[in-house]
Amino acid sequence: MSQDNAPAPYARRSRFAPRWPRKLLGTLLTIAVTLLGLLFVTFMIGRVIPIDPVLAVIGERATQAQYDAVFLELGLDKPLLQQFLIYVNDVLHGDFGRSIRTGQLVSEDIKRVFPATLELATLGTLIGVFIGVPLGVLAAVYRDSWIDQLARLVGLVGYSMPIFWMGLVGLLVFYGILGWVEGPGRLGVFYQGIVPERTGLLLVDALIAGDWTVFKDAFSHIVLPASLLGYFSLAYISRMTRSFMLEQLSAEYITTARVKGLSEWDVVWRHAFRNIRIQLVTVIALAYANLLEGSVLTEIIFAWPGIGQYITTSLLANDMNSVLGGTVVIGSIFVGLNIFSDLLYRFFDPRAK
Amino acid sequence: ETPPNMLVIANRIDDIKTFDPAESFEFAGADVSRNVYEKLVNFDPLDLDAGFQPELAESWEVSEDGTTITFTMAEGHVFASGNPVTAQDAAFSLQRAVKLDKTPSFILTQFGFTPDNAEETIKAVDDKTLVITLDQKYAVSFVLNCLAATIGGIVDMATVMENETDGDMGSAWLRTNTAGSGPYKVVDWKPDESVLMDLNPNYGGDKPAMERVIVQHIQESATQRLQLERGDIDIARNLSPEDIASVKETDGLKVVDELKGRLMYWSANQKKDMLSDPKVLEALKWSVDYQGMADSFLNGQYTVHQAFLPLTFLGALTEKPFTYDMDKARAALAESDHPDCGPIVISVRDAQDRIDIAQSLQNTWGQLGCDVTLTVGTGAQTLDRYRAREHDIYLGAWGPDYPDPNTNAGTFAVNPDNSDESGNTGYLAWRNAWDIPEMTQEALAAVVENDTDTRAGMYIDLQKTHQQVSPFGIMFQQIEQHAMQDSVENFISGGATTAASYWVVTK
Amino acid sequence: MTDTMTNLLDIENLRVRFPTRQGHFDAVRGISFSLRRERLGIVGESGSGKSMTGRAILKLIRKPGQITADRMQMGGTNLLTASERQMRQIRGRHASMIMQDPKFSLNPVMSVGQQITEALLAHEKISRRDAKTRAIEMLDAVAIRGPDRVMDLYPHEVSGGMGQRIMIAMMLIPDPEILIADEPTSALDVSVQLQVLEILDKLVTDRGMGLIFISHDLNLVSNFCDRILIMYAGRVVEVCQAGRLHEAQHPYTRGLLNSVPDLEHPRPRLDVLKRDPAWAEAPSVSALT
Amino acid sequence: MTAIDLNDLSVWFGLGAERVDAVKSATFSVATGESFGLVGESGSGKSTVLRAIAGLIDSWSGDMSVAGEPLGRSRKRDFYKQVQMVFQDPYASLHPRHTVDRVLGEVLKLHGFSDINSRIDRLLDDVGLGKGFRFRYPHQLSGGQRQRVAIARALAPEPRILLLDEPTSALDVSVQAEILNLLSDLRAKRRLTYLMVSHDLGVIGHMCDRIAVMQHGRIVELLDVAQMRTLNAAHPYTQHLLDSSVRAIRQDRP
Amino acid sequence: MTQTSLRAWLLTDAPQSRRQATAAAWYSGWLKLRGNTLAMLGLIVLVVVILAALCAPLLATQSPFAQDLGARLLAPGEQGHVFGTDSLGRDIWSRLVYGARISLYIVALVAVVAPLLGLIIGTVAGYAGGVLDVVLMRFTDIFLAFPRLILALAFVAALGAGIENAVLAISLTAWPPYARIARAETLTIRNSDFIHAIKLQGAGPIRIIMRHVWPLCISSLVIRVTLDMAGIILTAAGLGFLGLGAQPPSPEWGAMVSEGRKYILDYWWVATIPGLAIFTISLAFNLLGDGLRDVLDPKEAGK
Ligand SMILES: Nc1ncnc2c1ncn2[C@@H]1O[C@H](COP(=O)(O)OP(=O)(O)OP(=O)(O)O)[C@@H](O)[C@H]1O
Ligand SMILES: Nc1ncnc2c1ncn2[C@@H]1O[C@H](COP(=O)(O)OP(=O)(O)OP(=O)(O)O)[C@@H](O)[C@H]1O
Ligand SMILES: [Mg+2]
Ligand SMILES: [Mg+2]
Ligand code: NI
Repeated sequence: MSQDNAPAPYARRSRFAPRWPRKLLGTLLTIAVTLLGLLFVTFMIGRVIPIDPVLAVIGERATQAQYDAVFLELGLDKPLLQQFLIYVNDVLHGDFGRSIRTGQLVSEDIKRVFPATLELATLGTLIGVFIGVPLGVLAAVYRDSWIDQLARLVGLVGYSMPIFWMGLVGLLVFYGILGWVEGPGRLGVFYQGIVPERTGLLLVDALIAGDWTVFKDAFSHIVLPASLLGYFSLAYISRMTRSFMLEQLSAEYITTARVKGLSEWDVVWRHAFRNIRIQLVTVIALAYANLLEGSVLTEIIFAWPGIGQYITTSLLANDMNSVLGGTVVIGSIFVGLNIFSDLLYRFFDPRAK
Repeated sequence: ETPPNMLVIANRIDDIKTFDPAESFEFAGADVSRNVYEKLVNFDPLDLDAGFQPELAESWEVSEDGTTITFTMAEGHVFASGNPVTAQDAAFSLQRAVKLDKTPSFILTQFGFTPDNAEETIKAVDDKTLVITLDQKYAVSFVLNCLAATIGGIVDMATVMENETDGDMGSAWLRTNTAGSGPYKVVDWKPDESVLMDLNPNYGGDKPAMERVIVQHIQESATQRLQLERGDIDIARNLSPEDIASVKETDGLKVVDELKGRLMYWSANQKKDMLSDPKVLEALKWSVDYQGMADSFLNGQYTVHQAFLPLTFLGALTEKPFTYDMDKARAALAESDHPDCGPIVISVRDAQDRIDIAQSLQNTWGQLGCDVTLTVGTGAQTLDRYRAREHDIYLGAWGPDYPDPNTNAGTFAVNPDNSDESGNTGYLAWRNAWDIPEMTQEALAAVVENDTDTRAGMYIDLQKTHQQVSPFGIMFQQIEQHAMQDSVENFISGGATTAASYWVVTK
Repeated sequence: MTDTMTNLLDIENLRVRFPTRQGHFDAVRGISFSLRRERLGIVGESGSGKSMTGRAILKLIRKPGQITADRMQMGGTNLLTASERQMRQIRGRHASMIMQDPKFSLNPVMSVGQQITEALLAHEKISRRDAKTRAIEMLDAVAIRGPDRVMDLYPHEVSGGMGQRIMIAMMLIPDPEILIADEPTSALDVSVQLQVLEILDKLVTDRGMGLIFISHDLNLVSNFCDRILIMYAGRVVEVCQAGRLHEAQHPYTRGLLNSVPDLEHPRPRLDVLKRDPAWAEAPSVSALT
Repeated sequence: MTAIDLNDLSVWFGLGAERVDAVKSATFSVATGESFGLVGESGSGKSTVLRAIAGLIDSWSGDMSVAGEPLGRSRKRDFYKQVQMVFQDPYASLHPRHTVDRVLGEVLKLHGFSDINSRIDRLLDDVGLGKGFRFRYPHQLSGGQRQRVAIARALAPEPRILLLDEPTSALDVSVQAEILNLLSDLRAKRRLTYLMVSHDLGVIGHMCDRIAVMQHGRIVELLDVAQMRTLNAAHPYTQHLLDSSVRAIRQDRP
Repeated sequence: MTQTSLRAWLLTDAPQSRRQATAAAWYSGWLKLRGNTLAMLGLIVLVVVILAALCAPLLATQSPFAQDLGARLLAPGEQGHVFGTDSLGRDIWSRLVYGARISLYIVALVAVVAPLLGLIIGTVAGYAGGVLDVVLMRFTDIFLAFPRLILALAFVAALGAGIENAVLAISLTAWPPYARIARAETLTIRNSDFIHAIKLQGAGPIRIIMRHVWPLCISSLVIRVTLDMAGIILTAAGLGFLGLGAQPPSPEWGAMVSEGRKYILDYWWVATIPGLAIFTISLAFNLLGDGLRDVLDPKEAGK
C-alpha cells in the first residue's frame, strides 16, 4: 500500500500571490511550521522529563551553591515559554548550545557524527535498493511461484530480526571467526588522520585523496553494518515494490504493451516499473529517513559514532541541548526528504502537473 | 597487529566531558589527564603503594602551626609548548581551579581556599617557590593526597591565557586542548569515538616506549574481546567475567587484575520507617549472597568488601563480618519491629552488572519474605531520586574522589546537618537521611591527625562501627581486569588511588 | 480480390479455464469460428466471455487461466504450439488488439509518441527517426489533428476519443492482418463513437484487414459488421449475417433485441429476458467457414 | 404544482485559477409526477445539477426550490424525506461491508421508523428482490440487483422525488430493461417525480416526458419527447445528438 | 447439523439471517486465508505461542525467577534445562514461556492503542478536510518527523521505565503512519457514492465516520498493524535493550536478549534463544499479515 507514504499534502495556498511563488511559499511555511512544532515538542519533552538538567551538568558530587549557579546559567529560572523562545532564537542563529556531555558545541558535535550516520545509512539504503527493488519486481512478476515465496521469506526475515542480535552474530561470524571484514569503528587505528577531512564521509574523502588503502579499510569497516541496515530496509523496500508492481502488472496498459509484442523485459521494466518509480522514491526516501534515525542499536554495537547513538546517549545523560539539536537535524532531514519526494513526484509524473 | 610503538586501547570513554583539570571529574578523563598533566606530587605507577612522590615539586616544608606549606619546584619540567614549568604556573593552575569553582573544586576548597582569597592563599613567591596557606591545620598526607588528584594538574599559564575567551581563564579552550608537561599531549579527541595522544616532545622524563596512544570507545564487551582476539587492539578494559575467562584460555593474551577504589553498596533511606529499624538493616545485611555473586556473574571483577574505605587506602578495614546467612537474617528480622518485612523498592541505574546485583538482592531478600521490586532508570533519573531522598533502597557505586581516606569517610560517615533545607547532597549520609552527629565529629577529627598510624587507627575504628550500625550495605570492591596481548608490559590503570599511566608501558 | 476467401484465423473448440476455490470456472466453453478479411462481430451480455475470446487468440490470458483448443491456426502458424517468443512475433506484427478503455490502456507515464514508436521498434529494424515519422503519419491517418504535437502529449492530456484513436494508431502501425477491437467505442460519446467506427471501417475496406469487433451493443454491431456471433455463458448460441440479425431465431438473441429501448419505436414496457438454463448447456454453434 | 424549480442555478468547483464552472445559470422546472430527462455530452454538468439539488455541493448560486420550499445551504432531514437520489454506478453506491439488511435498516432508523423489519421486507418486495437477498453483502449481488438495493434505499424514507443519475448506464441491456421497467412501475404506483440523467437517448425517450439538453454547463434547449422522436430540435447540438444516435453507421452498406 | 450441511450453510450465497451472513463472511475469509500456506503457518505459530503463554505455569519446568548461582549459564539440555540457564542460573525455557505473556501483552496493548489513535485522527482529518485537516496533519507530520526510538525513549524517560510506559511510549510514536493511512483511505472513501447516499439520509459526520468510514479503514489498518507487530516487539525489545523496557527480573524477551548479549560469544544460547523467539513470533505476525492483506483488502475482495 502506498497511502501511508503519500507525500504530505501541503498547506493551502493563499489566494493572492501568483502560482509558483505561492507554492514555494506554502512549502516553506509548511517546513517552518513543522520544524517549529518539532522544536516545541522536543523542548517540552526535555523540560517535562522529571530529571534535573542541572544534575547532568554538575554530576553527583556538586554542592548546592554550584547547583544554583548552573541553574541560573542554564536560564531555568525563566518561564518555560521564554526559555523556548530563547532557544528558537538561538537555533535560528545556528546555535544549538553546548553539549553538557561532550562539552562541545552541539553544532560541532553534529557536524562530526552526522556524516558517519549519513555514510552508513546511504550505503545501507543503496544495498537495500539495489537488492530490494529487483527482488520485489521478481516477486511480483512470478507471483505465487517459489520465487515469490522465497523473496517474501527473505524479506520478512529482514523485517523480523532483532537488528542488535543479528549485529552481534554478524560481527562474531564475519569479523571474529572468518575475518572477512574489519571490526567495529569507522576506520582502523593506523589509518586515522591520513586523509584530510573534507566531507566527513570517509569513503568519499579517501576517494578524493586517492588513497586506496584507506578506502579499502573504511569500506571493510562499513560493509557489515551497512549490509545489516541494508537488509533491514531491503525487507521494506522489496515488500513495497512487490505490491506496487502487482498493482501495475494487473493494469490494462500492460496487456496493451504485450499486444504490441514487446518482450517481457520491456513490459516489466519499461512499462510497469516506470509507473512505480515515483511511489518507490517515496518509499526509499522513507526507508532512508528511517535508517538515518533508526540505526541507534547498530551504531552502538558497531561502535559507529553516529547521530543515533549520539542522541540516545545524550538523552540518557539528560543532555537536552544535544537531543534537541540532533532531533531538529533528523526532523529537518525527514521533512526535507518528504518534500524532495513530493517535488520529484510533481516533476516526474506527467499527471501531477 | 598494532605497530610496536603504538598502544591501542578499547575502553568506554563516552563520559569524557573535558580535559580541563579544573573541571574534569570522570574516569576516562582522569586517565587522559594523568598522562598529560604533571602535579606537584604524584604517584609512581610502578610503585603505587609508596604513596605520593615529588614530581613538579622537588620538596616541601610545613610551617610550625601546620597551616603553611612551601613547595620548591623541580628543574627540567617543560610544557609541550616549550615553556618551562614555574611556580607561577602551579599557583595559577590551583587558583584557577578554585576560582572556576567547578564540580571537583571541593577537593581544594575544603582547605579554606575561596575564589576571593585564592590569590593570597596560593602564591608563587618566585619561579621556584610556591606557598600555600591553609585555614587550619590538616594532616599533610591529606593535603598532598588531594594535590595528587586530577584537579592538581598544572597547566601552562601562558598558553592557556593566550586562549582565554570572555574571562573564562581558558576553560573553553582547555576542554578540547591540553597544555601540560606530562609525557603525552592530546592530538585529537572525537567524543564517543576516540582519544589520540602523541608524545610531548619536551617531556622531561625518560622517553616513553609508546609514541602514540589511541583509546577507542567500544561499548560492548563482546566487541572488545573480538578486537583483542584479532589483534586489532592491545588492551581491552571492559570485558565481562565470561569474556575474561575465555581470554585467559586464549594463547597470546593475558589478563591483569588490579584492585580499584570503586565500592558497590546499597543504602537504605532512613526516612522510611521500616528501613530505619537497625534490626531490619541487620537482617538485610545478612541476607546478601556476597560470595555467590562474587563467584558468579561478578567473578573476578569484584571482591567482597564491607567497609567504606577501599583496600589499599590508608586505614582500610579488611574485616568482613557479614556472610550469606539466612538463619541470622531471619533471627534479626524476627527481633525487629517489622518481622513481616514490608515492600521494598530498589532503585538501580541501567547498567547490567548493577541490575544483576539488584536481582540477586531481590531474590535473597525475597527469601526473607520481603516484597522487593526494582525500578531501573537512567543514571540521572535514579540519582535525582537519591538526592531528593525519595528512594527506599539505592543500589549504587562510589569511587574515591582523591587518594585520601577522608574522601570516603567524609561522605559515608559525615553529615553535618540532616535537615532537608541544608541540601547537603554531597554527603551520602545526608542522602540517606542518616543523622550522625558523633560519628561526624570522629570523622573530622581524623582529618587533622598528623600521625599516620594513629590516623589509620581512627579510620579503622570508625569503619567498624559504621559496618554495624550504618544504613549502608557495602558489598564489593571493584577489581579491574585488563585483558591484553601477552607482549604488553607495565600497563597500570592506577589502582584504587589514581588513573592509568601509559608512559611506562612497553610491548 | 481473391484472397478474401482464405481464412486468416481458425479456432476450434476454444476453452478458457480459470481455477477457483470451488473447482474451476470456464469463461469460454468450446467455441469455434474462423475469420476472413471481414468484420466479425461478437456480442453478448457482460461476462459472456467476449473479451476472453479475444485475449485467448493472442494468448494473453493471465496466469492461473488456461487456454485449450483443438486447433488455433493463424495464417501459417499454429498458435497452440507457438512459444512465447513466437507469440511475441505474432502479437502486434500479425494480430493486434484494441483495448476496451483508452483511459486505462495507455501507459500514463509514457508519451504518446514513445508508446507508438515502441510498437514499431519491437518488430522492425528501423531508426528512431524513421519510426517517429511513421508514427506521425499513422496518427494523421487516424484523423488526429496536429500529430506532431500529440506525439509529445501524455495520455491524461488527450480526450477519450483521441485516446481511442491513438490506441488504434498504435495497434495498426506494424500493419497487422488481424485486428481485435474490444468494445472500442463503449466509453465514448456518440459523436466520437462515429469517428472511430469510420476509421475502422476504412481500414477493413482499404487494407483488407480481418476485424473482430466485440461489443454489447446489438444495433451497433448489426449496422457495422458482416457476420455476428452471439455469445452466452461462454458459448456461441447463434451465428448470423449482420443484415439478418432481426431475423435471429435464438430466444436469447431475440430477448436482447427486444430489451433495448428505441427512440423511434416507443413501447410502454420493455421486454425482459427470461433466461433458460438450457441455453447455457446447448452445444456451441460453430462459426467456421 | 412544481416539484423542482431551478432558477439561474450556477455551480462551480475550486477557487481562483482552478475554478471550474460546471453549471452556468440553469433554469428549468419539473412538475409533480412528471419524469424529466437531462441529456448532454460527458462533462456537461448533468450530474452536478442533481448533486446540487441533493445538497452534496456547497458552492452554488441562484434559486432552487423543491415542492415549493426554497432550499438553503444546508438540508434538514425532512428534505431527505422528500428527495432521494440513485447513483450511476451500482458497484460504488453500496457500502462493501454492509449487508442489504444493514443498509436499509440504518436508513429506516435514521428516519425514525419503528417497524423496521417488516418495512425492509416490503421494500425488497417492491424492488423485486425476495427476502432471500436480505442478508447478502454487495459482492454477493449482481449489478442489477445492487441497483435494486440502491433504489430500495432511496425509496425507504418514502420520498416524493427521485433524482436518477444514469441509473442503468453501468448495466447490460437486458438488466437495464428490468430496472427501467421497475422504475416505471414504481412511478405509477407511488406517484413519484423523476429527474433523470442519461446519455442514452433511447432510455430517455422511453422514460421521460420532457428533456433538457446540456452542453458545457448550459441548458441549450428544452423539448418534449414528441419533438425528440421526430428529431425536431432547434439547437444544432441537440440536432447533432439526435442525429448520431439514430444514423446508420456505415455509409457504404449496400 | 452434519459437517457437509454446515459447510454448505457457511458457503451460501444467500444467507437467511444476520448470523449466517456474518458467519459466512468470516468463513469465506477463513477459506481464503487457509489457501495461503505461509499465512497459515504464521497463524499456527501464533496460536501455539498464545497457548504457550496461557499454559505457561504448566509448561514451565520451574519458576522463571528462581535463581541458582551455582547452575548458571548451563548449555541447553544440561541438568534438565531444555534451553539452558541464564547468568543468574534461571531456566531459560521457563522464562521464555512466561515471557510470551509479556511480549503478547505488549503487542496487544500497542495494537489497540496506536491504530485507534491513528484511526481517529486520520479519519477526522480526512473527513473534515479544511483547516482541521491541515492542523491535524501538521501535527502528524511533526510526530512522524521525530526520530521514533528517541521519542519513545523520551517518553519512557519522562514516565519512568516499565512495561506499561514502554507500551504507551511505543503507541505514542506509532500512531502517525496509521493516521496517514486512515486519512488517505478516508479521502478516497469520503467522495464515494455510498457515503453520499448515507448523507442523503441526513446522517451526521460522527455517524458517517464511525459506522461507514471506520469499517473500511480498519482492514488496511489491520494489515498494516500485523506487519508492524514485529516492529513493535522489536522496539519494545530495543527499549529493553537500553534498559527502559520491562523491568528485571521480568522475563520479557527483549530484555532477555539484552541481558544475554554479554555472553553471546561463549554462551550463545542465552541471547539467541529469546532472539529466535522474537524472530519467530514476528515472522509469524508478518506472514499472517501478508496473508490477511489478501483476505481483507477490499480492492481484492471486489474482484
Ligand atoms: N482471472 C479470472 N478468474 C476467474 N474468472 C475470470 C477471470 N477473468 C475473467 N473471469 C470470468 O470470465 C468470464 C468472461 O469474462 P469476459 O471479460 O470475457 O466477459 P465479457 O464478455 O468481455 O464481459 P464485458 O462485456 O463485461 O466486458 C466472466 O464471467 C469473468 O467473471
Ligand atoms: N468535485 C469536483 N471538483 C472539480 N470539478 C468537478 C467536480 N465534479 C465535477 N467536476 C467538473 O464539473 C464538470 C461537470 O461534471 P458532471 O459530473 O456534472 O458531468 P456529467 O454531465 O455528469 O458527465 P458524465 O456524463 O460524464 O457523467 C466536469 O467538467 C467535471 O470535470
Ligand atoms: Mg469485456
Ligand atoms: Mg455524470
Ligand atoms: Ni502502501
